[in-house]
Amino acid sequence: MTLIPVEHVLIFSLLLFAIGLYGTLTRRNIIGILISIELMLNAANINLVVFAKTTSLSPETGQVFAVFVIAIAAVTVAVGLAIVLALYRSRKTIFADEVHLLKW
Amino acid sequence: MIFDPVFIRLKALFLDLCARFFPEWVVMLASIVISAVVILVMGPVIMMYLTLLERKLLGRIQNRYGPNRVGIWGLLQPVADGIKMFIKEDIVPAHADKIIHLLAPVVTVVPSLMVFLVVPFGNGMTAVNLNIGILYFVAISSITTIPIFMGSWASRNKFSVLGGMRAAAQMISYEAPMTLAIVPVIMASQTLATATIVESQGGGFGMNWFIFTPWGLLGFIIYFFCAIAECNRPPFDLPEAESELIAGFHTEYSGMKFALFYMAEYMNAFTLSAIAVTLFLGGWQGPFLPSWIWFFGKTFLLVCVMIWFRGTFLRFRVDHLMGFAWKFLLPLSLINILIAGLWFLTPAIAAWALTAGLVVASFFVFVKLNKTFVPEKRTYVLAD
Amino acid sequence: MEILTLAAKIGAYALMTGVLLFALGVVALRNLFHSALCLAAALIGIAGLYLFFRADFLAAVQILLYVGAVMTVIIFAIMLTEHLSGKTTIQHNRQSLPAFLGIAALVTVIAKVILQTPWPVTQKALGAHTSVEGIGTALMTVYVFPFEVISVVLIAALIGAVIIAKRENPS
Amino acid sequence: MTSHLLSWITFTPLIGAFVLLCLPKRAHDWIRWIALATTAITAGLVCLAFPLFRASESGFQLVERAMWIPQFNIQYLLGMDGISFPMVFLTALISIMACLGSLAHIRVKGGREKEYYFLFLLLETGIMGTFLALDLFLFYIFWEVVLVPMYFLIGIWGGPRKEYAAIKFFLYTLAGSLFMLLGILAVYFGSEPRTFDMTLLASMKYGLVFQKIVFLAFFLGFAIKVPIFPFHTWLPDAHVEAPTPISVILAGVLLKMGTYGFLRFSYPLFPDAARWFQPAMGVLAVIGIIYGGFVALAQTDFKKMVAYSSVSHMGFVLLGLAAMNADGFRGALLQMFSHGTITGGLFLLVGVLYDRAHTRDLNDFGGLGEKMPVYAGILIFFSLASLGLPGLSGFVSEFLTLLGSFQYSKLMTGLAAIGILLAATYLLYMIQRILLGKLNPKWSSLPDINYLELSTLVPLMIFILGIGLYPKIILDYMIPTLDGLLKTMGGAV
Amino acid sequence: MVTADRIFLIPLLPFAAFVVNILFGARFLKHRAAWLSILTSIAACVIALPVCFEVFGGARFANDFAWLRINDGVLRFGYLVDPLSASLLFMVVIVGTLIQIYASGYMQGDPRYSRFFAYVSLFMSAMLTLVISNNFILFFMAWEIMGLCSYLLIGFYFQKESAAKACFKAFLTTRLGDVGFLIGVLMLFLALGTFDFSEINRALALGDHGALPLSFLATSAIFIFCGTIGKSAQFPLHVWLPDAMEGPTPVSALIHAATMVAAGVFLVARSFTIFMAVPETMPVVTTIGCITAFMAAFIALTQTDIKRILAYSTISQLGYMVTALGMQGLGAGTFHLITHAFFKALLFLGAGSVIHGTHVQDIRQMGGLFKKMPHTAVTFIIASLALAGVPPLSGFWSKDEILLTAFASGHTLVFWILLLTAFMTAFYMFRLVFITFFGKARDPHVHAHESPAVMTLPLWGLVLGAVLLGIPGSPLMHHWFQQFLAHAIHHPEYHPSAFVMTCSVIAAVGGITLAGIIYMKNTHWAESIAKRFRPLYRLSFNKFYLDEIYSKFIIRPFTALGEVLYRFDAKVIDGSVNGVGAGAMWLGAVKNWIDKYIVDGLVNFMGTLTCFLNSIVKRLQTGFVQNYLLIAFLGFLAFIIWELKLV
Repeated sequence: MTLIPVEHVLIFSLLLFAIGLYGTLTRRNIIGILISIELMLNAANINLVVFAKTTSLSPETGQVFAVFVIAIAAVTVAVGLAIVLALYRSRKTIFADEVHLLKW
Repeated sequence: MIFDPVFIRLKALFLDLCARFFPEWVVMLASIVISAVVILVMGPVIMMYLTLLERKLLGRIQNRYGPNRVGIWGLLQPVADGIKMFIKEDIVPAHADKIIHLLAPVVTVVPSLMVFLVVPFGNGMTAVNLNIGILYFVAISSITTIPIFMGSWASRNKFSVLGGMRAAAQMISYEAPMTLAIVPVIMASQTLATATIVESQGGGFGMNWFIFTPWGLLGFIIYFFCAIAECNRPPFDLPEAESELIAGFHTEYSGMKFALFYMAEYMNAFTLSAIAVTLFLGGWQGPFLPSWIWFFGKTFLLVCVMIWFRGTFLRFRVDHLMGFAWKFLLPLSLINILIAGLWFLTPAIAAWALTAGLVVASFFVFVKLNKTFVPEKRTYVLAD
Repeated sequence: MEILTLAAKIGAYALMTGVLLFALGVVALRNLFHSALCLAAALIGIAGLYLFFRADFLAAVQILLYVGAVMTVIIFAIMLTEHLSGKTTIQHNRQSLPAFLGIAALVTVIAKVILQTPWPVTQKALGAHTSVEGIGTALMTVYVFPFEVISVVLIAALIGAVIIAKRENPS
Repeated sequence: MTSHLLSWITFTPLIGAFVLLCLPKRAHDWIRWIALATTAITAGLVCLAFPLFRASESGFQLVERAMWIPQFNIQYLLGMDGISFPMVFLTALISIMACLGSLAHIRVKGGREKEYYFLFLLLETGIMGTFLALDLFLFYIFWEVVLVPMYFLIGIWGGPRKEYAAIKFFLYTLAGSLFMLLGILAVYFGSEPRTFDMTLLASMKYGLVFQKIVFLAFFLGFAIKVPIFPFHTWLPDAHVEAPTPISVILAGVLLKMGTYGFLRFSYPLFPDAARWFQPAMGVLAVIGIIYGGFVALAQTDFKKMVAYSSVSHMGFVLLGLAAMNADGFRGALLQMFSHGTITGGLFLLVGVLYDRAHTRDLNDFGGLGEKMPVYAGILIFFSLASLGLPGLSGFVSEFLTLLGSFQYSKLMTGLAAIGILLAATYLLYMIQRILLGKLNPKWSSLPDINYLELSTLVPLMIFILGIGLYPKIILDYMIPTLDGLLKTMGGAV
Repeated sequence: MVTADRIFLIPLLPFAAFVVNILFGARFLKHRAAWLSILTSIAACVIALPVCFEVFGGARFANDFAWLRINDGVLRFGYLVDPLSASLLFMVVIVGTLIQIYASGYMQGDPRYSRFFAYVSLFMSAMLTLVISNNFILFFMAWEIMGLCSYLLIGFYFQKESAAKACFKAFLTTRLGDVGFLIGVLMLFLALGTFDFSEINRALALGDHGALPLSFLATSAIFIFCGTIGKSAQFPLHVWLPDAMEGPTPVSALIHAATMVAAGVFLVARSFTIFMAVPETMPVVTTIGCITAFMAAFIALTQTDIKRILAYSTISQLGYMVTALGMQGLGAGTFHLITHAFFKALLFLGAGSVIHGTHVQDIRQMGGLFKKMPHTAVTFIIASLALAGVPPLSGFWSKDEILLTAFASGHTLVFWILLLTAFMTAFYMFRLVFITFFGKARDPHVHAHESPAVMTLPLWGLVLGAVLLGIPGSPLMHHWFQQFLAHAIHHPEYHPSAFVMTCSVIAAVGGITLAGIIYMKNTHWAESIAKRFRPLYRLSFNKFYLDEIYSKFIIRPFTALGEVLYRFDAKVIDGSVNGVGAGAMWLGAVKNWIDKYIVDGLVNFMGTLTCFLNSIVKRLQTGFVQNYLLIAFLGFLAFIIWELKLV
């Protein structure tokens, strides 16, 4: 951390987040969306670690929350993929814009 | 013991030599490079002679000699095999995803080699004494699934995909009990660093191994089963079951790419055994002999056990395989953590009686419970 | 030592660049399998960054959970849902442009904020390895409640995923 | 565990019920054994209370107090004293027996066991809570919780007119408890500071008119549950239509909730009104005793006869309560306990016979004493206990009741004594019609009582005999509390 | 605390036999059940007889333990062996043991053999408890359990419809008296504040009647006497005893002749001090006893069932005793009670032996049995002589005491009635003897044989008692027995009178002679006498029509009342409940209409309005997740731009 300015890391994580968000908003494949969400979560994790290292908080705090985030990510993926599989089995598609029964 | 630190002395000697001529950073770099080179050399060599060992042992088990033509006792057989692999044609299927097909075997070897970093080969002979050593091992070995996927997917072959998926399912399943089986050891030694774990098993002629405790024994059994499954060796070799899937995920590989897969597999077998030794069998601890002899001795003993299993056991059925992991090993490993906790909370003699009883009881309870979950017997009617 | 420091610095920036490139690959590649592999690579890169930040434990967890478990499951799902030949259909939907514009605006705004903020740099823990004991203690004392909640959530998700993904009985 | 013993007692059945919910429908054996184990564990917890309960003290013990809804000063307040302890014990005992009875009976009826045992355990929680709650609001909630499972248990697993009986039971008791709710609210708004806490309310003084009105409201709620004479018509229907184990619970425990309510709430809260209503209660009691006896005499349906005998016997409880002296209270509380065991046993016996013969028509039987000697012996035992044979618990309680009521009114006691005679008449008449005489050849292949059914009856017999021979063992638990109650009512002990 | 004491064992031993027999008898003991009962009985004898003799020598035993807290006092259970209970104890253990030995032979081969002995043991236990109990509650408990045993044993052959009816009747009738008894005891408690005999005696001896008026005590005494009326089969409630003969004969001997029915008399003797305290109750007792004695004897004249004759004889003799007690003749009554127990038990056992030998009960089918059953016949005749009051047998002395009491205390009318009864007693007993044992065999189907030794030996044992037991109360021993009792409870005594003795002897011998003339010599006279006095004959033969009267005026109204009340319950009370329900349903229907057309109309309008609005707003709903996400994101973007004041 002494090596790199905090701003650079933050910009990096911002870009990572932006890329992930773009993927989330534009990928048609639901698995693709899930993957992109993982990117966003990772960007947030990086920030958590970095902030914990540079502010007056104890350095464990950031990592603990990062661990929580990782656990939640695992949950998201597990449930999300289960839904995808169920969807694929019943509708033979995993494109988000082809699953639009819930509209007017 | 004069032979014990022989390798360390050698390295120190060399580094001292460097320090006289080069700046500090070069010495550090050299230190790293030496370790790396040793590992890079040792890995393939070990792999080569493991294959020979396996073929010889299997031969003995099956009442034949095994390779004995090339070199004395067939000692040069692995070299011959290597040469054959190098000069073989590299076939890539037409529809394959070429880049990934190429990348897969390469990526496979990397984690297998990386694991060597934290293996304590002897007293002070750990390449990098990471303070998260054992976690590092678990993490790195969990990467192994990705290259298998890559290889299977890129081959565009039904057998490959099936094998890959089986491999992934199996490795994820067995990783859970394996990790949990390690936990009591960490509780006992209160560290994640591999070298420290080994040190904590010293004392009493260096025979204070964790396997000599009830939870250690149970943990070792669980770990060892999982280890065999992790490196896809019989009786857990579903992903590459010849009779069902030809060769599983590496069906479409040949030549040097195939050799890499092969190498990764054998190195995994070795490192998993080495970690088992580190965790449960006291690592390099032992009386009289140099530490590294103890270490390699124990490790090869475990490898031999693996080979012995291969020669003896039948292959699992898929559902049994998963059931074994989730219904037997996983709960047992969870209970083992509890038992280990009891061990540390109760005074010594009571702890022995209590935990030993609990281990035996829980083992048989789960054996019994799993019996009831076995699907009803099928009756096969022979065709007229 | 400066050389080593410099090397590390360069390595860090290279890692960041690599991660960003792989991330772009994740969203841009048409082949989902490739993007998944890109993601794995990006994640490993991030684990490397964690190592750089002296967060060893987190790095190990990142690899163990993300690469070892999450990615495997994702790839598993990809292999189950894609046909073997792979689809050549359009992989991005029609709102790419508004999304891109919005995100550009977001990046601009936040980058501005980042650059304008005077970030405090405390010297206390810099460079020190975060001890595994410290994390364990934090998990078991201060954060024990969220820790337990996470456990429950994991169990619930596990069961839920199994039930959702299970094929309905024909009966 | 012991610091929250009463909560555990109350909610263990509920935990068991939810465990049952998680089981698959077809795991019949598991469902049965878990239900049985739950009742057994509950009983074990009740037994745990024995060493903790100091019998020589009169106040509430093992009290658990927590603020529940602070806005209205509603508390989660549980406590046990010499009045509720026997009732809790009786509940635990009867629940086990009823559960054992269900093992045989509901299997015969077939199906839906999961729901059955779930409701059964829910019912037990409700009853336990009713007996242990000291906060009026909490009491009311438990009181209502009892109704719902009972409604379904009668309405689903009952006899041919089960819907009618279930609805009648439900609406009737609900109507009564609505009056009670009004009474509770009146007490709440009449207290200063406003509270539902029984222990605080008992120490407050109310005007006589207010007392009378509220006493009447409580009286309606409790009287319907007991049931007291003009409000009793739900009882024969509900008993006859309910499945055997539920009849056992209904007669064995549920009826006691009403009289328990008098002892726990009506008397300590409104002692002056209670004295004012004393003659009326006495008269209703005597009418109930004689009327129930006469109507039981006219029955041809075994179960209905037992049901009306309950009306008669609960009249004795009310008579003891109306006496408002030490012997009367002791007799009443002991009669509550002994009637629970005796009538519970009688209903189980009805069930045993009905499961075999599929009829309950008394005139249809005859001479079964020859075919079913063990059954005959047990039936005679319970009948004798019911008619107050000395040496069995019914005698002690009726004797004490009469002793108490005699000090209050000789005429009422004399009339009540006719009730004893009537009890002997209808019970012996029943025995004569079922067991004695020539064997109806239709029943020549009836098997005798089996071990499962025996296991439901023998413990009850042990209690009946034990209390009858040496009543001091249980009375020692009751007396300090009852004396304390009498003292708060201003009477001499 | 209870101190362990051998006297507690006296009732507990038979009780143990009961428990073992009832639980294990049928399956494990079988015919050995009798031995258990007999052995415990003998053991009770072994304990009780020394105790009795110690009491005869002047000792007194008492012990108790707390049983129940009543009011602010404690009810203590225990025993009290004073002269009165000792004499009864003496009689009960001996007669009970002998009868059980007899029964082990008589009941041989019965499928419910062990059950029988279980009941008998329970009865013995209860009777012994009753005799030595020290308070009214324990007394009452034992009293009731005896009633239960009586019920069970009368209904022992419950397959017979008549037995089933008889046991029902017996239990209910006695219970009617018991309820009175219980009320009496409660009243006594209210008056004196105790149930304990000794305390009651002490209080009354001091002239302390409690807070309540003396009339209250008198009422209580009358209510207690109700118990006697029920149990001892006195006049209005005597109807159950003849029917009770449906039970096995040893039971009739033990329960319905020697012990249980005598318990009623014992009750009066026990509460004698109460009656003495309120002498105005005495005439009631005397009257009831007198009526009973005469009426039963009169009925017995014409009965033909051997056991029924004996049953009426028992009632008659119980009436005798009650009369004696009513005339303050405690010694006379109790004395007769004990002697009567022996010879009446003997008579019943003899009758049982006859029934066992001939398998018939109607005396008209018997005849000439003397030769075939010599032991039975001789013992039976000795007992009949004792009952008839022929000197020097025990019956003479005790009956003479009663007559003397009546004569000396000035109850002249009572004296003559009793004398007439004595005459009738002699007559009907010897009518029975002559018809049964003498003359020719009347029924060719009856093949009589003597009973086994296990049955005849107890007969001889009882003969000993019937002959000798008169001595202690006779002038020969200076009325030792009466004086012995008077130690405990004071009562008047009279000097023996030659006139009374002569009258008594004349009545007895006259009755026997008349019976001999009618039934031995001129058998056709019986017919013609019956014709001549037809109304009287029919009155006697039909037992004064009491059963019919009870049935018509008591039982039928009772059951009818039950029916009526049940119909009232179903129609009126339940009807009103259902009526309320129906009313509520009608109100519901009205409200339903309002709901449907007024309230619902409003609701429907609201629905239509909502639909219309919906058609406009629904366009936002694209069903496309990422679209929503994008919009959310843009919203968020706008928000932070606004929040950071960038615009």
